[in-house]
Formats: sequence, C-alpha cells, structure tokens
Amino acid sequence: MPQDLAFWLPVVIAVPLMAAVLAFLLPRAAFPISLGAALITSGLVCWAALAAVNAGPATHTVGGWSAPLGIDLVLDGLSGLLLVLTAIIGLAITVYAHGYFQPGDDLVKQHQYNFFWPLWMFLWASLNALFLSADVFNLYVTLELLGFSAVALTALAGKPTVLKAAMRYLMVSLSGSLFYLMGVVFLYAQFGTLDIRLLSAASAETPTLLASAALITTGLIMKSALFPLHFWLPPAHANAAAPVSALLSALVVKGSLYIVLRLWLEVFYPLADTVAPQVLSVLGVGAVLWGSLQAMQQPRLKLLIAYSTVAQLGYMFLLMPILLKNRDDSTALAATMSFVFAHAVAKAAAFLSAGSILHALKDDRLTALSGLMKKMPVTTAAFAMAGISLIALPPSAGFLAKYQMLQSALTNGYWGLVFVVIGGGLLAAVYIMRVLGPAFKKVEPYGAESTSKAVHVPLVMSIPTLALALLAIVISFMGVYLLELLAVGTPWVLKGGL
Amino acid sequence: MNLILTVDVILVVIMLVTAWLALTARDLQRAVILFIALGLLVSLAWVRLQAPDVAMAEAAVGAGLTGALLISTLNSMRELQKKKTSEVTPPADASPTPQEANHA
Amino acid sequence: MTWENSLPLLIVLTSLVPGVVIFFLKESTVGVRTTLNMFGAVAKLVLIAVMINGLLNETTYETRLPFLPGIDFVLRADTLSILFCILSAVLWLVTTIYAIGYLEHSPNRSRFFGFFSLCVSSTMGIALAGNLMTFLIFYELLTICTYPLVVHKGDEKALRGGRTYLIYTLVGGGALLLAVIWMYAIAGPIEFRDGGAIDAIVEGARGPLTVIYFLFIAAFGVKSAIVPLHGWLPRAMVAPAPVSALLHAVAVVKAGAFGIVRVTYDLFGIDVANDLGVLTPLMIATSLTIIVGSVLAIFQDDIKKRLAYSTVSQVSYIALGVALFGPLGSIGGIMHLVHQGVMKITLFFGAGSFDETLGVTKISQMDGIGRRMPLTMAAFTVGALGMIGVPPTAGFITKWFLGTGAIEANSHWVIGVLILSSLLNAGYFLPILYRAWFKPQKGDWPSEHDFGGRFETFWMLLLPPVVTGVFSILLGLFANLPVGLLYWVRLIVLREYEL
Amino acid sequence: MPDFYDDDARLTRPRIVALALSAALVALLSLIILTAPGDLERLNLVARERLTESGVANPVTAVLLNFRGYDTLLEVAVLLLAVIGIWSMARYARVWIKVPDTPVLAAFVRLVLPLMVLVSGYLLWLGADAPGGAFQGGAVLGGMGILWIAAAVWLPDFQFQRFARVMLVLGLIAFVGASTLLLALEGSFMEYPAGEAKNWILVIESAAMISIGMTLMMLFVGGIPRLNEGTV
Amino acid sequence: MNDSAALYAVAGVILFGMGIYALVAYPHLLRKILGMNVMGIGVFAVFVALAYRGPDQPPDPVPHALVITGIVVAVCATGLGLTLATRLKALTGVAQLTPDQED
Repeated sequence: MPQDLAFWLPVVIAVPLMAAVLAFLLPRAAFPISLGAALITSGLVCWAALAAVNAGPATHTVGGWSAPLGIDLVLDGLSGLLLVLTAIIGLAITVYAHGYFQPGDDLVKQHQYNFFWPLWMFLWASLNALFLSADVFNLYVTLELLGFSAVALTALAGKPTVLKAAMRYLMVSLSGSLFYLMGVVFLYAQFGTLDIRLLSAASAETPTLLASAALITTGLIMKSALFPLHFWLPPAHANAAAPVSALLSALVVKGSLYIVLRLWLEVFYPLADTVAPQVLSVLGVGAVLWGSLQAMQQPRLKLLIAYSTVAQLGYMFLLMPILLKNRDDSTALAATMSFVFAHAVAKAAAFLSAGSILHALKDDRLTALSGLMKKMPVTTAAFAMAGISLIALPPSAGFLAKYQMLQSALTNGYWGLVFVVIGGGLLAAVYIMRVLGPAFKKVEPYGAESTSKAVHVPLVMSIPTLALALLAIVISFMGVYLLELLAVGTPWVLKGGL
Repeated sequence: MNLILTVDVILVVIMLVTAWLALTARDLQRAVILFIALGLLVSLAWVRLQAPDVAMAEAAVGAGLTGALLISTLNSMRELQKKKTSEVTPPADASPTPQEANHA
Repeated sequence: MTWENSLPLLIVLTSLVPGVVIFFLKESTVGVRTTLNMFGAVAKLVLIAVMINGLLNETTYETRLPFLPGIDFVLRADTLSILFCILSAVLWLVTTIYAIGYLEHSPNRSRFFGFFSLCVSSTMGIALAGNLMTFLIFYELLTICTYPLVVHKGDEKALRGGRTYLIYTLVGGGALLLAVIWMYAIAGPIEFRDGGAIDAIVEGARGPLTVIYFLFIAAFGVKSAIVPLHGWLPRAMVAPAPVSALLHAVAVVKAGAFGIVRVTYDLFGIDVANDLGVLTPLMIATSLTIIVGSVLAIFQDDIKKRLAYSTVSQVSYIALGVALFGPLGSIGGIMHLVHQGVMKITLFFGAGSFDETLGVTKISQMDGIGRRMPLTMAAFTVGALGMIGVPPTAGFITKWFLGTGAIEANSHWVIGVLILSSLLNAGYFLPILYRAWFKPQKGDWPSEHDFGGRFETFWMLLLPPVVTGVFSILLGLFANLPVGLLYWVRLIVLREYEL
Repeated sequence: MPDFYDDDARLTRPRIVALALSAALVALLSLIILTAPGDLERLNLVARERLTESGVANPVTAVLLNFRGYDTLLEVAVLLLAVIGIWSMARYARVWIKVPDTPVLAAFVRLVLPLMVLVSGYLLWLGADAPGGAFQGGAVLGGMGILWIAAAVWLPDFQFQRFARVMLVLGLIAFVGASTLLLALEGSFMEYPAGEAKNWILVIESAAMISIGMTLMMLFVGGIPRLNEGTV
Repeated sequence: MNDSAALYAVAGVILFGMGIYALVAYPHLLRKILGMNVMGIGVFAVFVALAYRGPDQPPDPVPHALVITGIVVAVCATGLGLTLATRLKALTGVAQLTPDQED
C-alpha cells in the first residue's frame, strides 16, 4: 500500500460512506459498524493531518482527470484542521449516542437508534467530502448531502416541534443551496471552470464575480445561521436529540462557514476591498449581541445553548475585514479557525452535558437545575468547563481563540471589535452563570422531589462528554500545534496549488 | 433565425406565465398540475437548447416523478384532513405493528 | 526537562494534582484527603526551600512551554515570586489544617478541598508567572476556582454573594485582558524583568502606556478591592471562614495587590512608571481607599464584615508602598504583602473559631470572650495590634517604612494618611479588644459547641491562629535577621531600582 | 382553515415587499448575467477533446460517469440518503390510494410494465452513445414502480422493505466499491484502466439504475413500506 | 452570449425570483416546496442556457451533466420535504409552520 498522503484522501470519505450503507443494510450491526468506521476515519484523519504538517498539502485527482476536467480533493491546513475537528467530535459523539439512543424495548426508540447510525455516517462522510473538495459544484453536492442528513437527524426526535424545526431547516438549507448553486452558475458563466484554484487564478473584480459572491455568501450564511438569518437554528438545535444538537452546532454549521472562508480567501479575494467583508463583520456583531441577549432569556438549557451558538457564530465572521485585508497575514485566519475549533469542542461538550441532564432529570428547564453540582457532579463539571471555554476565560480553547482575535483586531486598529469580543465574553458569562449559578445551590438531603429524580448517567455518555470538556481546556496549551497545521499550504493560490 | 427567436420568446412567455400561475393558483391541485406542465415546457425548452439528456431527465424526474409525488402528497393530505374532521385523533404512530415487533 | 526547568511547574503541580485527585474522592475518605493535602503542602514548601537556596546561588529556574507563536507559557522564579510563593505555601498549610477542623462533618468537603487546592495552585502560578500571558491565565483561573468556594454554603445569600463576586472579577478580567493584549500589541512579546521590561518610552506610546497602566490598576483594583471597586469583598463574606481567610490573606485580594507590584516594577519598571506620572494618581487612590475602608469598618457590627473593610484598607498599603517612588516605600509595600497576609489570616481564623465554637458572629456578642477562649483571643489581639501598627508587631515595620518612604518621595501628606488610618484602625479594633478582655460575659453564648478535649476549642481550630499570631510577632521582632524578611525584600527592591 | 385548497391570494403588504425585492433581485441578476463574457470555451473544449479517452461517445455521460464521476457517486449517495431520511421520518408509508373501480387501469399497467423495463435497459445502453443513461433509465424504472402502486396492482408491504434495502444500496456499493478497487489498482479513486472504461461504466451504471429506480419508487411510497391500517 | 441563450438565461433568473417569492410569501408547505422547485428550475435554465452556443456549434456538455445531477437532488429534496410536510399535517393538523407552543 502506498504511503503517499494523497492516496488516502478518498478513503477518508469512502469509509464513513460505506459504513452508512452497511449500517442501513444491517441495522443490528449498525453500532459496531459505525464505531469501527469512526475509529478508522479518526485515525486516518489524524495521521493525515500529521503527515500534512510534515509533507505539505496533498492533492488527489479523482478518476485520474485533473482539474479543470475532473475533480480534485485537496488537503491543506484549513481543511485538515476541520477534518481533525470532525474526527475528534465525531468519535466522541459516536460513543455518546450509543448510550443516549439506547432503545431498551421501546420500538420508537429502536427506530431512532437504527436510523441514527446511517444518517450520522452519511453526515460524517459529507463533512469530510466537503472539506476535501476543491470544486465548487462538487461542494454543492456535498452541501446537499450534509443538509439532508442534518435535517433527517434533526427530525429523528419525532415530536411536532422538532418536525417543524426540521421543516424550517430543510427550507433554509435547500434555498441556501440554490442560492449557492446560482452563484456557481455565475462563476461558470464568467470563468468557465469550477475548480477553486483555477477560479482564483482567473478571478478579477467584475460584476459577475460580485453577483456570484453575493449569491453564494447569502446562501451559505443562511446555512450557517448568521444573524439575521439565524431564525431557524435555535428551534432545530434545541429540540433535536442531544447528540444531534451537538453535531449540528459543532460541525454542520461549520461546513458552510468553511466554504465562505475558502471562497473569500481564494476566489472572491479581488472583492476584499468592497464593503462585503465589513457587512459580514457587522452581521457578526449583531449575532454576538442578539444571540447573547436571547440566550439570557431562554427558559430551557438546550435553547440557551442553541442561542449561544447563534452568538458564537457571529464571532466567526467578525474578523472578515481583517482576514481579507491581507491574506498573507494569517493571524486573523488563525484566530477565526481557533475559534471554530474551540467553539465546536465546547459546544459539543455543552450539548452532550445537556443531553445527559435531560436523560437523567427528564427536564432541562433552568428552574429544574438547582443543586446540579451535587446531583450530577461529572456532568456539571463538564458543562462548566465547556462554559468556561464559551466565556473564553483562561485557560481554555475559547480564550486561546479570543486572545488571537483581540490581538488581530487591536493590531489592525479595529477597536470596535475589541470591545465586542470582550463584551461578548461578559455576556456569555451572564448566560452561562444562569446555569452554573443555581448548580451550586444546596439541595435538601432527603425527600426533595428534585433529588429523587436524579438517576445515574451511564459511562458511555459521561466519558465522551467529559473528554470533550477537558479537551476544551487542554487545547489552550496546544495552540501552536493547531496553528502549525493551519499553516499548511493556506491559501492554495499563494502556496502552490495546481 | 428570427423565426427561431420568435418561437423562443413564445416558449419563454408561456413558461413564465405557467410558472406564475402554478405558484399563485388558489387551488393547490391546480398549482401542482400547472407545475407539471411547467416541467414539460422546460424540457421542451431544453430540447430546443440542444440538451436532450437534460430534457429527458427533466421530463421524467422533474415533471413526472415530482408531479407524482406532489399529487400523492396532496391526496394523503386530503385524506388526513377528512380524518381530522371525522375523528380528532391523529394516525396511530406510537403503536407498532406486529411485523415491526418481529423486525426489532 | 531538567530539574531547573521543571521546578516552577512542580511547585504549581504539588497543589494542582492533589486538588484534581481530591475531586474524585468520596466524601468519607477523610484520611486520604488529608494526607494528600498535607503531602502537597509540605512538598511545596520543600521545593520552595530548594528554590530559595538555588536563587541565592544565582540559579535560574524557568519552565517554558510554547503557547502561541511569539508567546510562551513561562513560569519563572525570582526574588519577588519566591516571597509570594512562600507566603502562600505556609498559609495554605495552616489554612488547610484549619479548614479540616472547621468543616468537619459538613457536606461537599471533597469539592471544597479540591477547589481550595486549585486556588492555591493558581496563586502559585500568579506568583511564578514569567510574563503577562501566564499571569493572566492563572489570574482568571483563580477567579474560576474561588467562585465555588464563595458559594460553598449554597444558600440564596451565598449565591448572591458569588454572583456579585463574579460580576466584579469578570469585568476586571476583561480590563486585564484588554490591557495585556494592548501591551503585547505595542511592546511585543515582553516578559517580566527586574527593573521593568520597558526600557524607554517610545515617542507616541506615552498615551497608550498610561491608559494601559490604568487598565492594569483597574483590573487589579477589583481583586485588591481599591475603592470604589471593593463592593464584592464584604458580600463575599458569606463564604466559610477558611475561605475568607485565604481570600483576604493569600489568594484573591493578594493576587490583585501582587499584580500591581509585578506590573509596576517588572513590566513598566518603576522609573518608567514614575516618568509616565501614573504613580501619583495611584497614591491618591490608595490613600483614599485606606481612609474609606477604615471608616466603613467602624460601622460594621458583624466581625467578618469589619475585618473585610479592614482588608480593603490594609491591602492598599501595599499599592501605596509601590506608588511611593523610592526604595524605602517599596520595602514597606512589599513587606506588607507578607505582613498583612499573616496578620489578617490570624484575625479571620479567630473570627471563624468564635463562630464555630460559640456561635459568635457579631462584635456586640464578644463581651468576655477573652476569658472563654484566651489563646484564640490572644492571637486575635496580636493580629489587631499589628493592623494598628503597634510595635513590635509586623504591622509596625510596614508603617515605619511607608512613613520614611513618604518622606523620601517628598509626599509628606501620606504621613498624615498613615496616622489617620492608624487612628481609625485603633478606632475599630480597640473596642473589640476591650469588650473581649475587659467586659464581663453577657448571658449564654449564641450556640456553644463542645469539642471535648483539653483546649478551649478543637485543636485544629486553635493551632493555626496561634501559629500565625506568633508569626506576626516574630516577623516584627526579627525583621532584620540575615535571612529575614527585610533582607529578602531589600534584595528585591535593590534589583527593581537597579541599585 | 381549509388547509390545502387555497392560500389566501390577496396581495398583502408583506407580499408586495417580497415581490418587489424578488423583482429587484431578478433585474439585477439579469443585467449581470447578460454582461457575463463567457470565457466558456475552455472546459467545453477540454471535455470534447478528451471524449475519446472517456470510453463513451455521449459527452454528457462522459462527464457524468467519468470526468466528474465523483459528483455522480455523491449523487447516488444523495438518493440513498433521501430514502433513509424519509424512512427515518415516517415509519409508515404515505400512499393514500383508493383501489380503482375499474380493472382497466390495472390491466393496462400490467401490459405496460414489461415494456418499461425494456425501455429502461435500452436507455441505459443508449446512454453511452446518445442521450440517455442511468438517471433516465432509472427514472423509467421508478415510474414503473409508481404506476404499479398507483394502479393498486400491488402495494408494498413490510417484507418488501428487506428487498428494497438491498436494491437501494446496490448503486452506491457498486460505485464506491469499484472506485476503491480502482484506487487500489490504479492509484487514483475511480480511475478506469485505459481502454476498459466503458465496461466499468456500464457495470456501475446498471447497479446505479436499479438503485435510482427503487429510490424514486420509495420517494413516492413516502415512508417505510408498511401501510397505515385502513389507508388504502 | 447569443440571443436565445440570453433569453433563456433571463427567463431562468425570473423563475428563480418567482420561486423565492412563493417561498417567502405563502404559508402552505406544499406551495413552499413548489417554490423551491421553481427556483431550482430557474437555476438549471440559466445553466443550460449558458451551455448553448447557437444552432451550429455543439453545446457544452459539462453544465448538462451538472443540471442532471441537480434535477436528481431536487427530486430527493422534494421527497424529503413532502414527507416532512405530511408528517406535520398528520401530527398538527396543518401543513404550515405555525408558531411553536411550549410543550
């Protein structure tokens, strides 16, 4: 077998894809199949990332037809980082979901359990395919795969509220994709190619490029739920089953975000001087403020976390003007990607904790959570660590990211953003403390109803949760390695490419 | 040349009018039928644009299958509506059939 | 990793690791928990002793890990950090003993001691931090770890107090974050250095540097409770007594004060700070705090609240010493870092023991307490006299150096502040002493608790205040010994002033 | 309240705003698309130039199954995913069809079905050289299934879903399996050996066509093939 | 672009706009799904128009292939959407996205 890195790129997609097929075909063996695929994929991705750090970016020409005719898969720092992120969170969620969906003898739950695995493997495959793709139309197909599996996973919980949320999600996802596709058509009209590297090499500031950028960005920020197009996200993320919520918040929204970053850094870069980056940044500010304020008012834990996602997504767009001012200066990109990484890990941990709480207490209203520290210490600790990262207190992944964001904003003279980032952290502290404050409340030792309801959280659920939460802290000491990976051949145009 | 363009214009106008009617018709059944008609018109347009593969796909999948899906959905919704007016309970979802029990 | 490279990290880990392990222990495993705590505390002291020895022989102890490009995670031992380390380590040991006694049979002890250890680890990290980033990390970690301690009782009042505490400290943390990043942005990846990391003020940087300095002071001012940022401190008094003791003497308040010292001497450098003209405003703010804190203390009947306002006043002596430009004032300020810690912890231990043994929480209940608990009260008295500055206690030394420092710095009005403050201190401490020793007991104690044994209270509640009380006197009496505190502080000050 | 007969067709203010915005978007995009220079020849020419290497004569099939076969692989995955998604949402079939009163339709369907199987196979074969291919053939197969159900000649029951599962995954398994095999053999995912492209394509397409047909049929069934009692 | 291609491209853009309008302006889910399909047809129309080079030259096959892919995606999306809509109708009695009540 060749040791060549490029050789293995399609395998990263094929493994979860085949797992999805097999999990569908053999429902009884779905979990072992998925777990095996998860282990193989994670291992492969991590190895690939390490190899890329040592050997540089890798390109696989699918079918032997290189671009422009064929489709290339490209692994570089930006995609590598997201692949690794997906692998880490994917592995944790695979284990967690086995506990969460444990059917017992309930047939409805059995149905959910059976269908979770193929859908989740499809989702994973589509994320990997998305991150690796270097072709704008191929990206459309992966976006649809991602959207369909995400919608189906959302709907898995089956209640009317969640079906409505899934329906809304489907509409947004589909119309977003169509906007994206229209943008792709415009790109093809102008440049006659679909390969990102060829497009960026040919790219020039024309009305068509502008229209394409507007269409594509609109479509993608719909899917990424950037304020004010976030309306669909909180009901979907809050009402889905907890492992699904974690997937949606941590990974799925990052798929479209990744394309935004990639395209703006490569293809739309000639438009960096227009007002567009500023607009995205302002929307980001709106998201941070609005999402945080909403999170402060939610009665339920999962809704709170979902609105926190709305807020945190804002940060990922804040630095767009700096990011695009000069793409050689990678500090803003590093800050944004660190934030993506930090948010994904912390948010997954938060949703998984919320899932454990729901599982144990059958209730996630904030009023039911007093004394949680005593009832579910491990879960509370996990949530607290995730919360620390969301607030961005040191030492945490969130801090690492926000520190870089602040540094980038400050050295570039964006004082407004400095205050938004710091203020946003304080707002996050307020809503996180709505959960953690009452958690330390003394619970009556005997007889109180709230105490007697607490049940044991199985280890398959608490271990992945805690692992992710710890990771949210530990990452703060791994910043250098993350950035080393990110620096691999990004952006393509500048460092090699075709 | 002019003749072709004239045909094109007529085709496009019919297409657009059909689309508008399909999207705004008060009766959804009518809307669906108009949509199917739109699909067929579009595939006609694509034959005209020398895209026979696309035209076939559009006629079979875009108009035919999508249309069948839409009509059958409309029918099931009608049935559900009737059921709703006659009895209040939604269709049994929680009670599994014996077959399913065996499968699980 | 060599020994020199890992020692600073080990000092942090000696409390961090036991802390983390303790979280996973069952409530009932008192023995293991106590052993772990004690082992950690003693190991830490031994390591610090090794380090002192090494420092005297000019060895460099530095742990350096990559954090972000250009910024490392640095723990480094220098004379100033050692001072804070040894204070924290000794008082941690004492407080742990006290806490074990104090919390016997109360719930959630594993959690308590876990966070307690994490708290001390953060303090160690703050002490040893070699640059702003490392300092910031541990400073915020301290905020996080103290919160569960503040709300330990878990009732409404405790939660409210905790909330207030968090609001103040997080906003302060935001200011600190901004200051740190701004500093890095204009000065590059600088690290703490004796005499200051900034050699000279570049043209145009004067304005930003001044703003940054005040941001630092505001941030540290929250934790060190400089008026008007002191609001959280009295409200955080809901915490159990050992926590208050630790908060006031070692961890939170002291971390703020230490931050001011560190930033002024080792980041800006005292000359640069003086050049910026930021010392006078600091002097005014601290003087104001000293007076206001004392005045507010007089009106408190709750013992712990009075002590809390006393802390507000006393901690500002440290910053005042910093603000007095000149070696003598600096010596006074830095010495008070230690003195205030030892004396204040004695007072809190005393207050806690009164509460735990007799249910006495108010000053009006203290009549005749000296006869019931003579040893505890004696320690309390030493602490109180020290706060007033009566010779030969440690407090006298501080005030002496501050006074001479004020003359040296030509800020004669500060002497007035010192005198006024001493009078006020006397005004709120002497009545307590009078009641305790000279007034007869009024009826029964509110809720007397019989611990059995030969002593006036449980020995674990008695030993710590007595020990720290004795320290308070010893520090005063033997200040000038060759390896005494004064010697060490002189060493620090000589380096800071590059004399 | 009459839920599916009509929407309120009045032009309310929000609708006027929506209409105006859409119109503005249309105007803008139209203007821009008309200015697009169309440097389109590049890819077009490349595709035609290398058509001979692709193993098929129909350029669209060449693009679909060879040059951009990876797109189509994901496409087949989308189809499977859609069915899995529908099955996960609806534990019962949606079809609400009344058995027709006259047997004429049923008889007609019985007559037409074999013809349709033939047509779909022919379309597939044709696709290599002329318009047609797996999607078109699959659509005919799917249409057959739908007719079958719609005419109530046969209704899918629970046993059928086991068979359906196998048919559904056939295309994707063939696609991914062949591509991976080719990766091992040729060192590149889905790289057909020189000169043998047509055979590989035909095998993959046949499997894909069956799956496409079954998928389209299952989209119509709208749930796990298991009928709600009393719905037919 | 030749005249016919331009004509169909503009028609495609108009269809796209109509679809958006129907999607946002009408509450019934079936209508919204119709709207999305029309949007899709619009995009495809622009794409196919771009591929057309007049009667004398062979068209660009790449957009054709991509549009076929797009059509299949669209029918899948329609299938999913219709299933969801039917489920909603069955559970809530209306095939519209009514505001949530706290359950």
